[in-house]
Amino acid sequence: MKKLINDPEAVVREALEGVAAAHGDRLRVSHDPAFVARADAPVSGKVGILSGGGSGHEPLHGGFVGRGMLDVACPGAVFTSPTPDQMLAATQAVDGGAGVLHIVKNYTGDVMNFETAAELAAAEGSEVESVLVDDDVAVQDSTYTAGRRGVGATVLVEKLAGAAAEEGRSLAEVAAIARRVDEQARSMGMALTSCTVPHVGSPTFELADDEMEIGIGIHGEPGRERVRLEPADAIVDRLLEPILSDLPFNSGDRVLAFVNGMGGTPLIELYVVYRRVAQVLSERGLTIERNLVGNFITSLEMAGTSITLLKLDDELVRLWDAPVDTTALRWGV
Amino acid sequence: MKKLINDPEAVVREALEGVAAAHGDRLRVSHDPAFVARADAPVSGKVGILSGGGSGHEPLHGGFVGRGMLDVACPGAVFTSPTPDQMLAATQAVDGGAGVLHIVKNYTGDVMNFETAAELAAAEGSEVESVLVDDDVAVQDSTYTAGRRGVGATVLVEKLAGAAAEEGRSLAEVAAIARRVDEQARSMGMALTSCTVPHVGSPTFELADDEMEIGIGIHGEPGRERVRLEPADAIVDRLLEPILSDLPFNSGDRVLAFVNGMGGTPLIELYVVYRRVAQVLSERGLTIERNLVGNFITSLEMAGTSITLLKLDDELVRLWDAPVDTTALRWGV
Amino acid sequence: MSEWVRRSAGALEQERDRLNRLDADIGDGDHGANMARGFTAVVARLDGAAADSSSAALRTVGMTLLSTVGGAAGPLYGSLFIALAGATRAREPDAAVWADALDAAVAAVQRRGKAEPGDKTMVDALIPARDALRAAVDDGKPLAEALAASADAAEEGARATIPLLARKGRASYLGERSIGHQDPGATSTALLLRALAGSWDETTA
Amino acid sequence: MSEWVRRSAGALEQERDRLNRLDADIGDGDHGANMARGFTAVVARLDGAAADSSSAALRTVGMTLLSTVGGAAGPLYGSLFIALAGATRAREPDAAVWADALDAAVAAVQRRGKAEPGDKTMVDALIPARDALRAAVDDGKPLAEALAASADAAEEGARATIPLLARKGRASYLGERSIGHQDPGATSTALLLRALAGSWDETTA
Ligand SMILES: Nc1ncnc2c1ncn2[C@@H]1O[C@H](COP(=O)(O)OP(=O)(O)O)[C@@H](O)[C@H]1O
Ligand SMILES: Nc1ncnc2c1ncn2[C@@H]1O[C@H](COP(=O)(O)OP(=O)(O)O)[C@@H](O)[C@H]1O
Ligand SMILES: [Mg+2]
Ligand SMILES: [Mg+2]
Ligand SMILES: [Mg+2]
Ligand SMILES: [Mg+2]
Repeated sequence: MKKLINDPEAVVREALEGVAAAHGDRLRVSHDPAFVARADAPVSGKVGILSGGGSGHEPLHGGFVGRGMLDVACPGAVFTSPTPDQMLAATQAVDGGAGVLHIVKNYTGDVMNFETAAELAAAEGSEVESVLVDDDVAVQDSTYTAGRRGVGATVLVEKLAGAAAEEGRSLAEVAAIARRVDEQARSMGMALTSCTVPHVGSPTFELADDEMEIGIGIHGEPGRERVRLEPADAIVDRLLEPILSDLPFNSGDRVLAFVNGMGGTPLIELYVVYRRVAQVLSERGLTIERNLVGNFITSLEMAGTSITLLKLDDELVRLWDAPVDTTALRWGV
Repeated sequence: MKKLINDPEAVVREALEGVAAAHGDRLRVSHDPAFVARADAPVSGKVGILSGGGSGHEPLHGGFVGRGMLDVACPGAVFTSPTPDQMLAATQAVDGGAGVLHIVKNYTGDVMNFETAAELAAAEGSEVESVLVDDDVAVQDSTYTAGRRGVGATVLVEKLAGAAAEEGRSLAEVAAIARRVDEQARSMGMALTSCTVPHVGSPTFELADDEMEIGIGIHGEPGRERVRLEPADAIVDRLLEPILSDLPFNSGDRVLAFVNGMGGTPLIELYVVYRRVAQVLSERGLTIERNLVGNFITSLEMAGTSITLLKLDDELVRLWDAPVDTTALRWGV
Repeated sequence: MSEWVRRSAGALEQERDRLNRLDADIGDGDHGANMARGFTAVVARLDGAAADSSSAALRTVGMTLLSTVGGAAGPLYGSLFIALAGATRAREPDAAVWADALDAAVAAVQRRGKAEPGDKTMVDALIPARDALRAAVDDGKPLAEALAASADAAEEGARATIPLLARKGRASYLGERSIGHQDPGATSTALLLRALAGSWDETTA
Repeated sequence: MSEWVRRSAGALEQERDRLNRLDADIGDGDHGANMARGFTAVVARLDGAAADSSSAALRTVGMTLLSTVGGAAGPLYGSLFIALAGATRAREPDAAVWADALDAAVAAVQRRGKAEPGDKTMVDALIPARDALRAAVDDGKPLAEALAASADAAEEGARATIPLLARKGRASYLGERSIGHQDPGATSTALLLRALAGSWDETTA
């Protein structure tokens, strides 16, 4: 395992110390329990936005803490849901009296830990609403299973709910927007290589030199199928097809196209991917009104990409364009 | 070779098509010859800032085109200097009458191609000044060699010269600031893994599982020495020592600390690195007044990091804080 | 209790890599690390302050797991131990109490996780273990023997997850590809119950 | 000229990987790709429009290399061919003209790159090639034979770069570690001069 770390068990803590050292002017980092909050939290009268999940997906979530997006992020161990005590303390740290929205990616662990946290927070007097993100079309959606995973749409939910909260909307309104974003977004990802969890020390899965994994999650979970390596355009077509047909997206729709890198894929390749996304969507009669290209929700050093499409309306465009001031996403400020 | 590409020879062109599709609102992409310019270039009366070099270092340079930084970037083939015809056309595209600054990383190829371009541009009536960036302390500085490579400081020169140009300073003044930044900055990098140039198809060098390469450049050039893998803190100490002693940086100095990822290293590890940088500099009595942490000047998917320190003064702090509006670096706008 | 905890921690540390590997096959490869981290914390916590009673110790185990394990296993094992604590409050556990306690614990896990038998989760080790314990206690077997039977059943249940298709947790994303692998959570459950049987055996030997 | 260009392009395409590998050892591994890209463009350009004269063709080669090769080799080979074009202007090249032209070309390369003999660059192939050509022409050897001697000397010069420590170009960053590897640019120079000799041999055979 080749990583710039000191101790596999201390990676998250030491990274948080680095975040505190680098961004102490804008972020407040708590170590025990671990969370990263806006320096000016709680913002009185504003709905607090909390997100969290396993570490290893940086800049998600800590890189999205700041005005116009998250009030606080709870990092778990690498690829492991954070624990209820973190979410409880974080909820209380950002509750400005208007309640707190929990953004939860639909993984059994996250769901159960957040559920427990929400019960505890409610018992201690915080108003909490939870929104489940489950946009991954690689997974069959069924009530008999754990349901779809939350992947790329998480970034969009965080941005758009954050903007709504900043506008002074109520907890119920902000939650409704978050749910709308989740409902109107679909994603699918693929990996060229696996990644290595520091405290495991070896790659989560092995891929031959001429293979790729289609339909991966963001935790190095094996995907839907393993196939022969293909050119980028063919890969994009493979990812877009199930996304486009699931919602479905129709000719005339306005969309936000989000091409995400899994961590180990250079930006230059993500633009090769975006090129094809733009071609295909234009052929289908969709208008890309907004886009995002880069490494925003990653799986450590995994090489690969995910594509997320979100159906836009005027309100979502306005919320997307609203100022955001975080370390990883910043405009209008 | 596992990459999200279609054709190794077409990577740069297709990526530029992707950039044009994604950022056509803010960037103008020319394909033949290839350059990426601000949509509003030339800005009348403003010194034009041109930078360029081989591709594969994204977001450098195209990601830094925009108000407050570069007016235009010339991308070469992967890890290969661009050609004089590109620089000539780009110079003319951004010459608003106040002259154009060429920011050149000190590599034989870049230097010779830029020299040729500057001669051609001058012959066609553009006033051009060139600034050489050569901040890499891994390389012995001597007039008998090619001299030091330009690495991390390039990003800082681009930002600070860009800010000075935006303030309406003259070509000579902007060039003087760029040279001052280069003189006051030192860098050193290391790699955990090699990278694979698309049109080569196999890794530039091989590293055993327990080895790392110290003093690498940004082109997968082998470095100064190959040593056994060490914990992150020891690696940081190894990189900082030659940086601190070269200028030298002294107790009481105010610095900008830039922790850069080589492309394949997750952000979480870069913060582990930054943590140690902050510790060591504080022990040495240096004050980190500004910092930058992330993947900004990369070597494709190489895992590794580089550290750049820049001695600050009030003027450089002001220029650093000045608004910048590019796809990869954005604040104050 | 502290003997059980120490044995569990030892077994989990020893089987850490195997649990990680089982989880890598159908999940994200962290189950061994998660459980080892949790029980290391539990041992440290219990060593720090001796608990007044078995119930108090079990509660500390549950709360500690809840705040240190994370993932799916954290709240599930947290709930399990908190339920054990509830069922043993005010009475030091004998055979009948243990049987009732495991009943309550399994119910708590199912309440939190909504898994049914056959979903390829720890529930597939817990239910046979619970039933075997109840049967042995009903048969009047001594507690050590009853717990051993329970651990046997858990191991059997864990092995029986191999041919199952996962319908809960991270493994469910794999669909058909989850078949042919043993569930890591069922495996750690069997380890814990074997440690329990061993610690009782030791105590009473 | 077009025969030389075609042979050069063929040789570079064939030796592409070897040149890349040589460059990977002490540089960035792209020299073969750069040269192949450049000569592919040159062939396309010359095929498009037949040049009026050798000099015009050489100028097109130089300008095309300048705008397609990039890196260090682009301006250097660009200058080399542009200098050849200048020295052959208004006279179709015979032996004496070729000797003068190579003189001018080597000077142009040294002006642009500032490399001295022994710096482990293409100059270490060019200078022996230039000197051998001059000597053979002075001895009155036929052009085909003189060019063959020149190519021999270039190959010898390229091999002789192996023990040298690089002082120019990317390889200079390696210091001592550059010793023991053959310089890629000197190697491509030898390929080009061998192609030149071959094309002349063909023409006159
Ligand atoms: N809904 C559920 N009910 C019961 N057990 C579950 C459920 N979901 C997952 N598990 C158990 O949790 C185990 C995985 O735990 P772990 O790897 O620590 O968490 P995560 O899946 O979050 O990484 C699975 O092997 C399974 O036994
Ligand atoms: N200053 C110089 N003068 C002459 N030749 C040089 C000089 N610098 C580099 N070279 C030649 O260029 C070759 C490398 O070319 P290439 O790999 O295409 O460019 P780059 O080093 O920019 O990647 C070297 O092997 C060397 O022969
Ligand atoms: Mg996990
Ligand atoms: Mg090169
Ligand atoms: Mg797991
Ligand atoms: Mg090269």
